Amino acid sequence: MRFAFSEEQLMFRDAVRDLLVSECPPDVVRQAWENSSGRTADVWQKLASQGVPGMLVPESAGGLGLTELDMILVIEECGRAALPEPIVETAFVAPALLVGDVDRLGRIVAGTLAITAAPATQALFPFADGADELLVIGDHGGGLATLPGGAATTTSVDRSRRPARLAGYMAAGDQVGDAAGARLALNRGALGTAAYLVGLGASMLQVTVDYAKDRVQFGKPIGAQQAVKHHLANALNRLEFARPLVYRAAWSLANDKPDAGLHCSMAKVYANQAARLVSRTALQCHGAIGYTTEYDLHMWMKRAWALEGSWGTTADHLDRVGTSVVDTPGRAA
Amino acid sequence: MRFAFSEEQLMFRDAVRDLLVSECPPDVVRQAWENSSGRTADVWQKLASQGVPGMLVPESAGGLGLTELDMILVIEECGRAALPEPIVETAFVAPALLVGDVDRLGRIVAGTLAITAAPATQALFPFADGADELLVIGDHGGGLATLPGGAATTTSVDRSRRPARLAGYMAAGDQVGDAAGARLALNRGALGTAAYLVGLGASMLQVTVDYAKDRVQFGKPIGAQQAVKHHLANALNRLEFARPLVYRAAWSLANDKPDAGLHCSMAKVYANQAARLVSRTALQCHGAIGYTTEYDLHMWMKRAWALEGSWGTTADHLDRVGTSVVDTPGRAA
Amino acid sequence: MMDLEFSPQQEAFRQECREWLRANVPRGYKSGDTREGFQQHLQWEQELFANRWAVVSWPEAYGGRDASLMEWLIFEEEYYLAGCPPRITQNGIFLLAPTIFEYGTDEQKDRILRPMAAAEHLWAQGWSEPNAGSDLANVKSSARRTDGGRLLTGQKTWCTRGAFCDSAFGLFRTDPDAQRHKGLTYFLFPLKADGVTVRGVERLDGDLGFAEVFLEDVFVPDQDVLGEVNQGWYVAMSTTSSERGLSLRSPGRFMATAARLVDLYRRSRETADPALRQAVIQAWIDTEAYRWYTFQTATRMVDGHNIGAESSLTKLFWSDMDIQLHETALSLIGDLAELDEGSDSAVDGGDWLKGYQFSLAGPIYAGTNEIQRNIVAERVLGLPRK
Amino acid sequence: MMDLEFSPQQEAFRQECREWLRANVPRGYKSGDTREGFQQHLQWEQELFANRWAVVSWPEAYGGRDASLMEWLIFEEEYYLAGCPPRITQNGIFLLAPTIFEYGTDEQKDRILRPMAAAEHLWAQGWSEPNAGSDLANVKSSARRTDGGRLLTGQKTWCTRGAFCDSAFGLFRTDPDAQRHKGLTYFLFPLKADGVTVRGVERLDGDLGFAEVFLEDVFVPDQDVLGEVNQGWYVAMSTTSSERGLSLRSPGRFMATAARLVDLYRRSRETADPALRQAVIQAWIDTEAYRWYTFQTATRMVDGHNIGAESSLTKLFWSDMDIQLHETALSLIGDLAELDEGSDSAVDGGDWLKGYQFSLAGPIYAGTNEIQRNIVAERVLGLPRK
Repeated sequence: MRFAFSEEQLMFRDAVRDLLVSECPPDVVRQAWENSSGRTADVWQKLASQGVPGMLVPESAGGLGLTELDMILVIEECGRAALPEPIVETAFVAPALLVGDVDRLGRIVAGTLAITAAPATQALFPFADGADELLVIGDHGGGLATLPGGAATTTSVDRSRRPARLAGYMAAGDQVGDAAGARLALNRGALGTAAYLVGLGASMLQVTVDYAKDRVQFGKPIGAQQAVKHHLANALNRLEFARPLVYRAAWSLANDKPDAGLHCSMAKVYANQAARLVSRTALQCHGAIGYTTEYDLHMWMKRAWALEGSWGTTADHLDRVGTSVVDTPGRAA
Repeated sequence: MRFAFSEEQLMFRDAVRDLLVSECPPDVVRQAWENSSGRTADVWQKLASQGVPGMLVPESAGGLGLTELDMILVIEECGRAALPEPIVETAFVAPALLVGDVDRLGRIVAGTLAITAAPATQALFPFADGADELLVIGDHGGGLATLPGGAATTTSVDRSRRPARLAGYMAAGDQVGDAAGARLALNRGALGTAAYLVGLGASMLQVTVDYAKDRVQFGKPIGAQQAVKHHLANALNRLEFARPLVYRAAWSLANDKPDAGLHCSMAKVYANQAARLVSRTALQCHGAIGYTTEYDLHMWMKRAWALEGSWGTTADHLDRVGTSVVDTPGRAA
Repeated sequence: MMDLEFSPQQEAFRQECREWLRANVPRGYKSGDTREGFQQHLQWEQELFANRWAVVSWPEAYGGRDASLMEWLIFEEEYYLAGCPPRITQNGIFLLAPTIFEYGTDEQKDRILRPMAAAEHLWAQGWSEPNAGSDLANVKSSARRTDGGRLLTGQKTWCTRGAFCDSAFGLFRTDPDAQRHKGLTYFLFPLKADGVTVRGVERLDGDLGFAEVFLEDVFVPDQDVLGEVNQGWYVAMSTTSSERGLSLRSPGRFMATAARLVDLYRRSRETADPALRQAVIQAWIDTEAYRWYTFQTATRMVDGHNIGAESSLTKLFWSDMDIQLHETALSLIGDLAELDEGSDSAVDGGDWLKGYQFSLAGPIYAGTNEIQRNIVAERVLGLPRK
Repeated sequence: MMDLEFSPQQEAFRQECREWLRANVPRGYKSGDTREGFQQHLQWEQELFANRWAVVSWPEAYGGRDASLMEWLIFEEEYYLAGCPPRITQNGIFLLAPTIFEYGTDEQKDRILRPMAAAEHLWAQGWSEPNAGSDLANVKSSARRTDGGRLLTGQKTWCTRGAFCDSAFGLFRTDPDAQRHKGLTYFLFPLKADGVTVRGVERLDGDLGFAEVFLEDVFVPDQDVLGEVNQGWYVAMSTTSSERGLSLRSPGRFMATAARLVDLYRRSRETADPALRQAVIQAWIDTEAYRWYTFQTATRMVDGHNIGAESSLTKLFWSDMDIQLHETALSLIGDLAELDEGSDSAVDGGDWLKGYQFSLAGPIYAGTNEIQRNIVAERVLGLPRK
C-alpha cells in the first residue's frame, strides 16, 4: 500500500501547471468565451508539444503509452486553469474506443484532431463549435461523426462550452470500439470530469483565500472573521476528501480493477459535491465582486455548474454505487 | 387575515408557564426519570386545577370547551418545561375519540384519568408505567385498554418515557369513536407533538444562549465568537419558522378546515427539523458540560429525540404532504 | 382573534388583482437588466401605474390605492403567481420610498413619489463603495458645502440598474472630522449630470445589472438632502431594514417558484431520482413556512410593533430557500441544466438557471448573511458584540 | 510508484489479525464506561496483550509487534470489522504513549509502557479544567516544588474513564509568573493517592465516562515529569495532534459502522422511505473517502512528512461522518429509535442510539470542531489570526 504519486507523475503535473500558468491565464480563458471555436488553439498545440493529448495513446501509435493514473493530475491542472479544451473527451475518453485507429490516434497525439464525446444517454455534448469529431458512447461501442465546425445549437452558461443536442447525431457515424471500450470510456468520462472539477475547486478556493487575506472591512481582513474562516475550512475539507477518491479511481482504471467503475462513480459524487460547495463558498466570501463577469471567478464557477451534470449527475452516480453496494447482499463489508 | 393569538390565549399560556416554572423546574423533571410512574402527579393535579387537561373537553362534560388553537401554546409551554406528562395524549388526542363518554371526559378534566395514546402503525406507546388507559388509534376509531401500572416493557433514552410495545394491545379494548375521530386524533397527535417540540427547542436555545453569555474562554464569553453566534442564529431561524406552521395547523384544526391534516404534517416536519438542529447546536455550544447527565440539557434533548419519531417521522410527514401536493396535479399553485 | 382567512373585502381585492394581472401579464420579455428588456419593463411599469397597480399600498395622491399591508401581500402573491416580471422600479418604490414617507418633506414627497411610481423617473441605490461593502459605515465619498447645496465627490458601486436609472440615493460624508456612522448625510443625487460618470458592470448572468458611479463635484441642491444633515446613517438604517424585511421579498415570488418547481417535478419524475421528490416537497413546505411567518409578522406590524432586527431572520430564510428551490430544479433538469436563457433547448426557457444565478446573490446583497447572523445573534438573542 | 494493494506480507498480517480476532471477539459486553463493563474490557485487553495484539505498532520490547503504520491501519480495520469492543486503554496507548516515545526518558519508557499496554496500569487524560476547555492554555492547577518532586494542586475535569483508572496525565503551572502557554509542565500523576479525590460524572448515555479530579498537594516525583519543566505546552501539543489525527479514529471503526448501516438498510428497506437509500449510499461513500484519505496521509507519514495542522481536517471529517452514519440509521429505525441498550425491543440492541450519543461527542472532544476550523483556516489556508 503506497498512496502517493511518483516523482515522474508530479514532475509532469508541474510542467503542465507551469505551461498553463503562462499560456492559459484567465484572459485566455475569457477569449474562448468570445471566439468562434470556444477553444484556445495555441494552448492545445503547446500541450501537444508536451505530449498531453497523447498521454494515453499507445507508443505504437506515437503516444506516450501512459495510464489514467499518470494523466489524472494533468487533468486536474487543466481544471485549475479552467482550460477550455476537450482534454477529457479527446485525450482521456476517445482512446478507449479508438484502439488500432492509428490515423486518428496519431492526429490526437499531434494535437490536430479534437474529439468531443458524450454518453448516448446524455442530452447534450460540448465543444460542438470547435471539435472535429463527435464520439457518442453507447452500450456496445462508440459512434463517430464529423462535426462541420460551428455546430453548437444551444448556449451554455459557460460560453466556451458550445453545446449541441446529441439527438441529431445518435444514428450517424462509424461504429468504433466494443462494449468493454465503451464501459472504459464512460468511466473515464466520469473520472476525468471529476478530476477537472477538483482542479476548478482548488483554484476557486485559492482565489478566495487570497481575496479574504486582502479585502479589509471593519478594519481587518475579512479572512480574520471566524465566519469566513469556517466557510473556507469547510470548503477545503470537502475538496481534500474528494482527491483520494479521484486518485484511487484513476489507479483502479490504470490497473484494470473490476470495481473501477464503482470507484469512478464515487469520485464523481464527491467531486460534484466538493465543487458545488467550493463554488458557493467562493462566491459568498467574495461578495458582490465575485458576482460580476469582470472578475474571473465566474468562469470557474460556471464550468463547475456545467460539469456537475456531465457524465452522470450526483444522483446517477449515487444510484450506481447503491446498486452495487447497498442493494447487493454481502457486498458492503 | 389576522395571525396572532388573542389576549385570553396569551394569558392562559402565561399562567401555565408561571405554574410550570414554579412547579416543574428541572429537578422535578429529573424525579420522573427515577420514580415508579415516570410522571409528576402533583404537577398534573395543579394543571388540572387550572383546567388544562380539560381544555378540549366540552363544557357539557365539565371541560372548558376550547379549541386546538386555544391549547397549542399551552402544549408548547409543557414542552418548554419538558413536563413528563401525557398532555398531548390525554388532553389533546383522547377527547377526539371519547365524544359523549362523560365519565372518562369528566375524569380527564379532574386530572384523575391519564390516557396514553399512539397510532396503530407505531411500534411503541409511551407512559406505559404511569397512564391509566391506552388508546390505540386505527383507521376506523380507537381501541381503549386498561393499563395495569408498570406496564413499560422497554427503556427509552428518555427515562421518563416508559414505553411499551403496542403489539400486545392492538386487538384488546373497547372500540371508541369513529373514522373521523381517528383522523382528528392522529392529526392532533402529530400537531401536539410538534408544539411540544417547539417548546423543547425554545428552552434548549434559551439555556444555550444564557450559557454562551456566561462561559468565558480566551478572555471573553464564547457567545462573542462569531462561530457560536452563527450557530445560534441558525438554530433560532429554524425554530421561529416552525412556529407559524404549528400555529396555522392549530387554527385549521380548530376551524375544521379540509386541509388541516396536511397542515399538521407540515408542522411536524418543521418542528422535527428545528428540534434536531437546536439540540445539536445546544450540545455543541455547551461543549462537555452539556454532555453530562448532571446538567439538565440532556433531558430536553432526549425528549426531542424520542418525539421526532413519534406520531410520524419526518419522512412520513414529508411523504404525506407529497402525496397531496406534489403527486396530485393542479394542487401546488 | 386569530383568523387565517381573508376578509370578503380582501378576497374581492385579490380577485380584482388576479383578473387584471392575468389579463395583462406581458410575455416574452427580455431581462429587465438589459437595455432592450429595460424598455419593455418600463412599458409594463407605466401600464401598471396607469391602472393604479404600481404602488397599491401608497396613498391615492401618489398613484396608489391605500391598500393595507395584507392587501399588499395579496397583490404580491397574485402578481407573481400570474407570472408578472420583476419590478425595475423596485429600488425606488421599496427602498427609497419608505424612507421618504418617513423622513421626507412634503415638497420632496410631492416632487419625487409620483414620477417614481409612474416609472418616469427611475431610482438606483448607491449604498456601497469600493471599501464600504459589509462595512457600510466606512463611506468615504464626501459632500462639500457650496451655494444652495453641496458638491458630491467619490465613488459608489454595485448600484443596481445604475446604468439605466435617472437618480440614485446614498450616504456622503458631510462632516469630514466625524468618524464612521457620524457625519454622514443621506442624499438624492442625479446620475445624468455634470461630473457624473456611470459605468455599467455585468452581473453573473451577463446582464448589465450593476453600475459603478464616479462623482466629481456633482451639485446637489439642499432640497435633495433626505432627513437631517449628519444624520444620514440613522435615516439609511430605516431603509436597509425594509430592504431586508417584508418589502424586499414577499412570499408571492417564492410561492410562484415552488408551484413551478412542482410542475417541473411532475414533468420529470419518470426519469428523476426518487430522492428528489423529497427535496421538492421540502422546498414547497419551505415556501409555506415563509408565507405564514410573513402573515404573522405582518399582523404584528399592523398591531404597531416594530420588527427591527427580526427582519434579519426573514432575510436569512428567504435567501437560503431561494437557492434550495433552484438547486432542486437544476437537479431535476440534469445535464440540460447548463443551458441558459439564450437557448431554445433549455427546459422552461432557461429560467431555472437564470433564477439560480439571481438566487446566489440573495445571501450577499442587502447585507450579507454573515452580517445578518451577527445581527440576529446580537440584537435578537442578546449575545455580546465582542 | 502508487500501489493501492497490500503487499503479500501485509495481506498475511491481515489474515493473521482476522483469524485471531474473529475467533476471540468477545460478545455481550456491557459498556466499558460502566464498572461491570470496565472489568470485562479489562479482561479483553489482557487477552489482547497476552497474544501481542494490544499495541501492534509498538516495539516488541514493550509488547508490540513492530508493525508498520499501514499494518496498524490493517489491524484497526480487522479489529472493528470483527466487532471487537472499544479500547479502554485508548487514552494511554494512543494519547500518552506517543508522547512518551517522543519525550520520555528510557527509565520512563521501561517503567510505564508495558504495564500500560498490558492494561495493568490504566491511564486517563487530564487536559481540561473548569476554566480551561477550548482555551487549554488557561490551566490554573499548579505544581509546587518540594523535596524530590512537586506537589500538585487544582482541579481537572472531563477525565475520560477517570473513575476507573490508576493514573492520569496533564499540564500544571510550574512557573506561577509565566502566562498562558508558558510555565506549564507535563506531569504524570496518580489518581489513587493521598490528596486525590476522583468523582465520577455521567456521560450523556448515563455511563460513568467522565471524572472530575481534585488534587490537593499531591506528591509527584521528578521522574514523572514528561519532557522539560516549563515546556509542557509543547510536549502536550504533540499528543493533541495525535489525538486528532490518525491514531484516535482510524477508518476501521467507521467502515464497520457503514457495513452495519447497509445491513440495517437491507432489513428495513421494505418500510423505509426511498429517500433514505441515498443517505445510506452517501454515508457508505463517506467512509470510503475517509479510508483512502487516511492511506494517503499514512503514506506521507511513512515518507517522513509531518502532518501537523492537517490532522484538524481529519477530525472535522470523521466527527461529522460519524453523526451522519448514526442519524441515517436512526431514521431507518423510525419510532423504535428512542429505545436504548437496556431494551430488548431495541433494533440491534440499541447500538445505534448508543453510538449516536457517542458520535455527538465527536465534534466536542479533542478540541471542538470550531477550534479545528480555526486551525485549518489559519495554519493550512494561512488566513490571519486577527
